Amino acid sequence: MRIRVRYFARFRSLVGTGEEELDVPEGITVGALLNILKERHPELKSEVFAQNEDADVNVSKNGRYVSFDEPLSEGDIVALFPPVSGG
Amino acid sequence: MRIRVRYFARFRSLVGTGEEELDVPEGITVGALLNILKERHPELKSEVFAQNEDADVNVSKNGRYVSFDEPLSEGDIVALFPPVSGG
Amino acid sequence: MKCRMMKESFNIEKAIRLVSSPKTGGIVIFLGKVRNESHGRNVRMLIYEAYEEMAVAEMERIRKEALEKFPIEDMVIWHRYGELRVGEDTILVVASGKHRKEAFEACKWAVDEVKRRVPVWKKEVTDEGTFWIEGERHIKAE
Amino acid sequence: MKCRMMKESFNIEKAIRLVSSPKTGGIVIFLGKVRNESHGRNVRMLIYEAYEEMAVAEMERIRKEALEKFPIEDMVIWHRYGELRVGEDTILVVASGKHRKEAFEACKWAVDEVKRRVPVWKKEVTDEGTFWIEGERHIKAE
Repeated sequence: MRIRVRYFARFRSLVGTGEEELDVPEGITVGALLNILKERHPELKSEVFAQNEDADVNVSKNGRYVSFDEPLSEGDIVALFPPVSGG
Repeated sequence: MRIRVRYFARFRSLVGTGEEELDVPEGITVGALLNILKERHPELKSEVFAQNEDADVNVSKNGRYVSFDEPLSEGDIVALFPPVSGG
Repeated sequence: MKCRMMKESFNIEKAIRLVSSPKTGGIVIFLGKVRNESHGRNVRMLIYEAYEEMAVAEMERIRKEALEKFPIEDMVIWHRYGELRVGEDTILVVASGKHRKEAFEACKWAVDEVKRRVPVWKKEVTDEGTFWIEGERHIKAE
Repeated sequence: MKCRMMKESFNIEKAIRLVSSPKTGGIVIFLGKVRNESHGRNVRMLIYEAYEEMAVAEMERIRKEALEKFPIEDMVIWHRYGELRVGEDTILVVASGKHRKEAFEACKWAVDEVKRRVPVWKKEVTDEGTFWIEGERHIKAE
């Protein structure tokens, strides 16, 4: 199935693009997608992709925060971004 | 000595004036002045003139809150008013 | 003028400029308004009476105390008096700081102090008559 | 529009009108500004990047949660993005209530939530170079 991945802020600079389309296995989870993305973009390897206080990645699916075990479907938009700093 | 007494809000309505001048004994305290004012204006008698939570009088001298044992001097302006309700 | 009693409505942008500097990171504002209900009564209008000279002096003391008590940058305290209709502004307290925490605390503290100390009295004109408000008490006015 | 990402500066009077009703007794406003100093560095400018669609959706969720969590009347959350100079406004949160207590609490809570959840990132352009701000971390940008 085909999904879209978006990168923001420093991740966009690291990866060198703000958006890409990817073919991924049916029903893949966010966590599995992150592993694929680390292989595809070695510059992401040093980033701590975890779900705890030390994590420096946030993931959203279709504009909502999701956990790493969230399954994906055809056409989903997944965004990867660092801890936020608005305000 | 001569002092000025000012009344505000409901006390002004009770007494019927916003201001009066009075001759009082040299060095009189605020507390003693209040007794004089209660004699002079019987309509003030039912007001609780005390320095506690139940009090319904505030007293200022020359624009600052003072306690009942504050001594007065020639030309002082004493104001009597109910608990405030600004904001 | 950072502490004022006034009849005219507030210019909030101006109050913000009065407390802003290049060091300012956060500004907290409290704006009071006349609301249409008080203790179950339908309010038509408020009439604020003030001991004006003392009110301004007391607001200046509150401002000075706030600047000593909290690590804020500056503060404005304005209060209106006279006849104010439902929806009109009554009080404005603006606190600026490098960070938001102290600005929130100082603003809240100053509003409480104004309500406790500044010699201003509210008369509520309601459908059931006119009442003097004295602290927590409501007393029917003639 | 009660939740917005915008380039232009805030019209605070308009934001106040958006949350005001005849029931409103108190309005608490937080206004963030670009300040000239950050962690000892002299700041020249901030560049805010946003995931705009999600940012607006997240602000709408925060507003909805605030209206459920606190007995307030209404709330506005606006955030700017793009290049902002020292002294310019960055964020505006306005909470209206019958009483001030809940308006203070809701405003403070919403500002904290925006800073924690809304996908907006700050790049600080300082005398010592440009830094991405990620939560508490500062990372030198190329």
